[in-house]
Amino acid sequence: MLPSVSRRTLLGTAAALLASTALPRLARAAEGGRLVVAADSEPRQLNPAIVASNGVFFIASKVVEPLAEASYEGDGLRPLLATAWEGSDDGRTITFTLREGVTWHDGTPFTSADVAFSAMEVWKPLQNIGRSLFADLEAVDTPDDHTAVFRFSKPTPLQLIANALPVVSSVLPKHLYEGTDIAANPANGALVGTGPFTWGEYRPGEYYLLKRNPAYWNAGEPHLEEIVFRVLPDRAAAASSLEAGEIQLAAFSAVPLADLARIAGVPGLEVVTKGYEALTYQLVVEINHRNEYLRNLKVRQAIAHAIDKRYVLDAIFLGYAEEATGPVPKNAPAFYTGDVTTYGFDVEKAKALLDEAGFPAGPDGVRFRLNLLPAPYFNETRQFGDYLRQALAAIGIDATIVANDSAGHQKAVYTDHAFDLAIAPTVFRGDPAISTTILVRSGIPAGVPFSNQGGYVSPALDALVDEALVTLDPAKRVELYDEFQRLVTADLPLINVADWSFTSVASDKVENIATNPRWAVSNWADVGLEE
Amino acid sequence: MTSLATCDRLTVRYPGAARPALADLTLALHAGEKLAVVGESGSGKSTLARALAGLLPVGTALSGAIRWSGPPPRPGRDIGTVFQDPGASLDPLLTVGAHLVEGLRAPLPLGRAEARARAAALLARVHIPDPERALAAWPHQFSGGQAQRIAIALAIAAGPHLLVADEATSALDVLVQAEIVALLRELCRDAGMTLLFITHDIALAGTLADRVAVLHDARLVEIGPAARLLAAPREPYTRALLAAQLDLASPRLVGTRP
Amino acid sequence: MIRELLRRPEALLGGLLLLLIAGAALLAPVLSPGDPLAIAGRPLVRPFTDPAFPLGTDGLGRDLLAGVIHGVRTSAAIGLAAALVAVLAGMLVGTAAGFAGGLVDEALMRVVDAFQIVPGFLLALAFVSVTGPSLAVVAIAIALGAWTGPARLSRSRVLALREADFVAAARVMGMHPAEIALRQVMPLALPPVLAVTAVIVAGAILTESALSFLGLGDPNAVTWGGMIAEGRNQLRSAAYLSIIPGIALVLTVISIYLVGEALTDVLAGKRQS
Amino acid sequence: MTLLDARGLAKTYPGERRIRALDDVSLSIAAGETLGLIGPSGCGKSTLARVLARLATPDAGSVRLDGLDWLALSGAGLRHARRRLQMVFQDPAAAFHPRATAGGAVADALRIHRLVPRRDRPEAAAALLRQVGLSPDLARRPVATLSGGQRQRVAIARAIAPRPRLLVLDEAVSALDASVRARVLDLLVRLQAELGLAYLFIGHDLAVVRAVSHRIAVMDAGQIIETGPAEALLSDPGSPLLRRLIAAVPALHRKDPPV
Amino acid sequence: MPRLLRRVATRLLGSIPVLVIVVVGVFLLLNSAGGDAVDAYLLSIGGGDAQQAEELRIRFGLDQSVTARLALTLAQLARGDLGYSVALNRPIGAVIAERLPNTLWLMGSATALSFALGSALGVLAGRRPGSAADRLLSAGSLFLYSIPNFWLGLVLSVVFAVRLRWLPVSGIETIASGKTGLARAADIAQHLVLPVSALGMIYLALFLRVMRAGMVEAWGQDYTLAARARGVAPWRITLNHAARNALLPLVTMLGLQAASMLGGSVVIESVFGIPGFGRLAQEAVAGRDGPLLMGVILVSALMVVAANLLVDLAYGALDPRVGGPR
Repeated sequence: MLPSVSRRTLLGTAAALLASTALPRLARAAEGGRLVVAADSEPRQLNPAIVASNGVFFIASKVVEPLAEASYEGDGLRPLLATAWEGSDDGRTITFTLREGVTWHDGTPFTSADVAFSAMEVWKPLQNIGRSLFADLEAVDTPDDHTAVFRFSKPTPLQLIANALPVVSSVLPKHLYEGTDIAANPANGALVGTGPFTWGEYRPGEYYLLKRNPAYWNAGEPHLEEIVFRVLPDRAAAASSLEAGEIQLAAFSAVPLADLARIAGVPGLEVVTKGYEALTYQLVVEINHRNEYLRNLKVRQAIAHAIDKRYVLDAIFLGYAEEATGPVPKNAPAFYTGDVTTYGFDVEKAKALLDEAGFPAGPDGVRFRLNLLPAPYFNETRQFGDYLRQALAAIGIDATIVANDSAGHQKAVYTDHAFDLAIAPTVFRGDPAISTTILVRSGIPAGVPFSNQGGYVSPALDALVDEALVTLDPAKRVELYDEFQRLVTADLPLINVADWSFTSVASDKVENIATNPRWAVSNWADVGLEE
Repeated sequence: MTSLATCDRLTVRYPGAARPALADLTLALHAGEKLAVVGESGSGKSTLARALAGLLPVGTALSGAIRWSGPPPRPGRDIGTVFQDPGASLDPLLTVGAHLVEGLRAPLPLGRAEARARAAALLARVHIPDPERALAAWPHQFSGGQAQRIAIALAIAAGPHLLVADEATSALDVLVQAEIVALLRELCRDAGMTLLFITHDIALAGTLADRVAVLHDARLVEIGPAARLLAAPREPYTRALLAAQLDLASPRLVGTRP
Repeated sequence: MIRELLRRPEALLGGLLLLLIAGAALLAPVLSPGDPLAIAGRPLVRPFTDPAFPLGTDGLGRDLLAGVIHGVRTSAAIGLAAALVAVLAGMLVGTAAGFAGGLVDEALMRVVDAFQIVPGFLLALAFVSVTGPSLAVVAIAIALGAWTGPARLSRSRVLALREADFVAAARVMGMHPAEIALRQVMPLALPPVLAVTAVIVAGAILTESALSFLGLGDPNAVTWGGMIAEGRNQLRSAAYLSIIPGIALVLTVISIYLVGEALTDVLAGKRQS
Repeated sequence: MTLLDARGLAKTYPGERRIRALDDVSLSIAAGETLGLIGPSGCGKSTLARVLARLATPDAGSVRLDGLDWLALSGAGLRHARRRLQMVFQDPAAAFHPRATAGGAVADALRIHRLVPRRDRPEAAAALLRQVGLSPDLARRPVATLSGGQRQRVAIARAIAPRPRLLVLDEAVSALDASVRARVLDLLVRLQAELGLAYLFIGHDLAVVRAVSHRIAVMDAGQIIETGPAEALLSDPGSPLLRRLIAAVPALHRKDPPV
Repeated sequence: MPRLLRRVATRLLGSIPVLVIVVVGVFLLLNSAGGDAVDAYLLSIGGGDAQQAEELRIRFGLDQSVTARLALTLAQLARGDLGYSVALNRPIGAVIAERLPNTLWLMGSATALSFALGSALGVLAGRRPGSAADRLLSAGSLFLYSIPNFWLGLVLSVVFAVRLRWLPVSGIETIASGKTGLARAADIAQHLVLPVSALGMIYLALFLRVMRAGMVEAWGQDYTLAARARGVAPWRITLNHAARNALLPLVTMLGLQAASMLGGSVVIESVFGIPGFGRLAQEAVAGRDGPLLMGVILVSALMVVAANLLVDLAYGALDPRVGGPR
């Protein structure tokens, strides 16, 4: 349970203490060893302060740390480089107290100047999420080496910033980046951070090698000597490699769902479904409201009724997912409400709605035709595309699947708007303000992936989203987002089908898996490998 | 005169063929003679050569008998064969020397060096200029006549007592043809070889052979001493064949002026 | 010619197989009505366990038999279309180059060279990725890599035929060059190109399956390569998902080869006699 | 009357060795005359035939044929003029389209030069076949199924169809068996008399060339080394080559004259 | 030797216009694509805003006109510079230099294996056409020839790598093993067994068939008959005459298949997770990395040109009728 964060909550060493005593296996974690992990992609650049994405974090989070990490304990955050944070009453300043005795991998001490530099020079101007989150950040004051005061031009909810910390706050060493072209800095390729592991080697197409940081600030960690990320873009290869003992861990569902049941039975391997709670993906049917049929609410409702969510969960996600009721997943209990309009699987009702809408079936049983663009990045989105095509056929909508590769899909949907229906896997980032609202807010320029490109405009919804953005009181924010969920489910600018997360398959020799809700993209300081 | 081989009611039928290529052929080949077998295309003359040389394709039906005076001859050792197209009967990828060494060592127990020495001598025997250089050369570097000389050298390498020349001069220019005929004559004279000379040119047969056999439609039409056969053919077919043949003494078909 | 073909046991086997496959392609809507991509039942029914799904179902509960039967259509459509495009384009360019000679020939052959030195599969991969997979695009992509063979073949045939005595005879007779090209040379340049068509069809089917395997097949049609790729994720737990379409693919290709080879032999035999 | 007059023909084949196939060749043929051309293989005989038949272009030289500047013609003009000179090739199998029928091949020649109205063409073709000693029943037969002699007769019928003045016979009887050859030679001689044709008779067999030629030209290494009336030339050969050619002809020494 | 050098130089110069056609063609193809490198990049990082996209386009040089970029590309290539990969953020030359050896190993081994085995079995089949061995080998080769290589790869990897655990599942060598010298070579060899088998099998079948056909052709030639007439032993005629002549079309085939083999390795690299050219090409296309794909295709084409040149030289050495003085 994640209790809502109070604006004045002070997180201190107590939380960290709690975390360490609450995990009894930590003390037993074996020392040394090399953990070989499957990695499915090689990010173009690995700097997590510039690119806040799971693909980057997966590798980079072990080297470069954020101010705080998500946690199952306490209020949901575990201090890392910041030990405490406090917002002012007017919502215009947030004060971070920074950890002392931390050094960069090159030996330079970590100070508030690094945080100020990262915030003003990297997160705000360069980072994909920070650009909007920190748009109102005016300056970062550094009264001393271990205090950083963020000053905003508009009231900014501490709750929002705190929720975003694990994602947006990776700190870079100012002394290596200052005065350089940050995006082209060589340290982006050979990361320098404060994390439990130091950069080792990168063989493109083959592996990344990280090595133990003997001077890590949390004495006694990390336990592993080395982590090797082995590049295995092919998911079937990951499963085989696990079975053959060539790798010990495959995270992010690198093992296909369909193979999980079998692999769970392989001696020496275990399937772990925990550790991704803060990395929820939402299976969304994006709707182009420029389409004459889809502009009609009854048609959207009919489509919602035509989808058998139960079946989708069972057949496509094999049970490793949750039915979605609205734009906020159940995994975010702080914001989730079940009090929304729901659409049960009801083909007859769907047909009736379409009849009402004035789209009767033609002689061939077809009411109208649409094209359908499933995002190609996940097996599940493609399979759901196959399913949706069938489900639509059942109510007389003939959908043609248009397959593009990733870049083509991005261009077609988010730049050219050349779609009727699209299927997207969007990420819920812990706070609606930095994730799901962007899918319905109007006025977003073309070319922005995972944003409202369907041409949906609802002044009421826009006003609500904008208000929540500057609302400081957490309880009030939650209320506003409850209303947001109700509005979205009633008017269906898009249809949320399922919320899913990932699984890991690991050798049972790997210790301390899934110790936090962002485990795969956290620093793995506590992970051990049994001999 | 001893006979080297006798064909006794020899009938040969190729696999899948409707009619026999040789039918009921009885003929004796005398030791030391030069026998020419003459016939037009499809008469069976090449089949006779291949039957005697033991080169009929697998699956050929053979009835009647070929009787040899001695033990059955071994190809290459006892019988040498020369074919029509000298360009095609030499392996384009082997040097002339390699051909000769291989040809010599197949029937004879020779070392490589010994074979090579003999090879040069053989080339000289068939009047190839500069035999040492020729040994290192490739078949395509020789003219048709030269290549046929090399083929003859290969055929006589092991000193066979029978040389089968299957249309060995037909593909050659008239001038070269005359040279090759002269060479064959010389070789038979010097080595006492028996020659079976297959040709469609009855005049040529007459100038070279001791005896001439005329084949027509898979059958033997007439056989006899060359001079007699050309001068006084007994069979109408032979007569017709001769009549069609022109030489410089034949009457011209046109006048001196148009 | 048919009788000649029937005399060969391999050709007979291939012919029967091909007939069976063609039958399946033609009768697919009857044999397995409805959308083969439809979810028909429980997922992962094993083959030969449920009479409703003789070959079982896949992870989404789609009928494997329906997939295999309809996959024939995709394979056949793409194989034939790609071969048609490749052979037509190749012959057009090849004959043009052969007849025109000179600079035109030189330029056309450099284009042929360019297509020939680029790995065809790489080209197809790039083309389909960039254009977006549909049956037509896949067919064209495959043809991009396959047309150079027919082009070279028809050019060399035309060049050889141009030097043939009967062409010289036609010229001496005063025949118009266009008539020589179209009536005398073209009909003879055709058979050797047609003889390799079977190989091109088979190759196109294999290429299509490889493209589908890499996720570049038309998502609106069943393809064997796509089925294999999907089954690949369950290779250990449900190998039949990949094995069954794989076998269908192998049988189809082998039957085309068998018939094509027999045809080539017979055609060659005809030419020689 | 001179029908064909070639002056200074030259042709060199490109390539590494630049073979001079024709080196300043001049010759003339009178109407109704047979000029025999003999020489060893590779001497340039066939190149000369191809140049005269406008199948190859000479590097230099001029040809007048039947009053025309033969080498200056091109395009449609050449195609029409071609009826004056026809050619018969060595290999009768290769000289026909593999699917041609005997009648069709002859009819084609008639069609091209629009000599006979369309509906009369089969009749005319049959007549031509008869003229070369073939049964008109063969008209529908594919040429490929005919014997070598029959094929060469069809080739001759096709060649005389446009009523030419000159036939170039390039080794036209060399591939035939002796008995067939003799009959084809008879045919050629008869047609010459009937149609007033002139022949350029190219061969490598001196006995054959001598039998049918009024005059003989001897060619060696791209040059014509001597020319003269057949009998006179053979009885008094001027060149060593001709002497060797004469010597190479096997004599039959037959007693009784041939039938 | 200058003669040889001149031939090599002529061939290479002659291929320049062809390579230019390739470059322009690939460039235009990629430009007709939906989505560019920025789209691909933004997707990979989970999104960004419109202004960021603009900035990135300028940074990647995608703001210039098509013709300007084509001219730039050609000029760059003319200097021997393959350019910079926006998707991988590294110089393309370096990337290619890294991947090339893996693909060369894969292709080279597959070629060697299929050529050696294919020709040997082809001799066996063509030794006596129509014999039981011939029928068996011919049917077997036809079967192999019909198997899609990726499918074969899957089956092989399940059986030998996953089930039996005899061989590694994927990769080109044990990662970060620190092995050097012979140990590393052995490691790589072990990793190559399955992919090479999967890739080489179809060519083995092809080479077997070509070899057999060449043998059959040779048996119809006078020189084999003449060798028989000379009493040369049958095995000697088979090897020294028939097989040697049949090898010529096989060598030609080797050159013709170079491009196809490179294409086949794309799929095999994907099946066996080998970081080679094929995978690089896929990454380039996915990342809309025009220059990278151009580099891959251009270097592939150069490899094919080189392979054909080698084949030509080999042919010249094998066949005295070409190349040597006539």
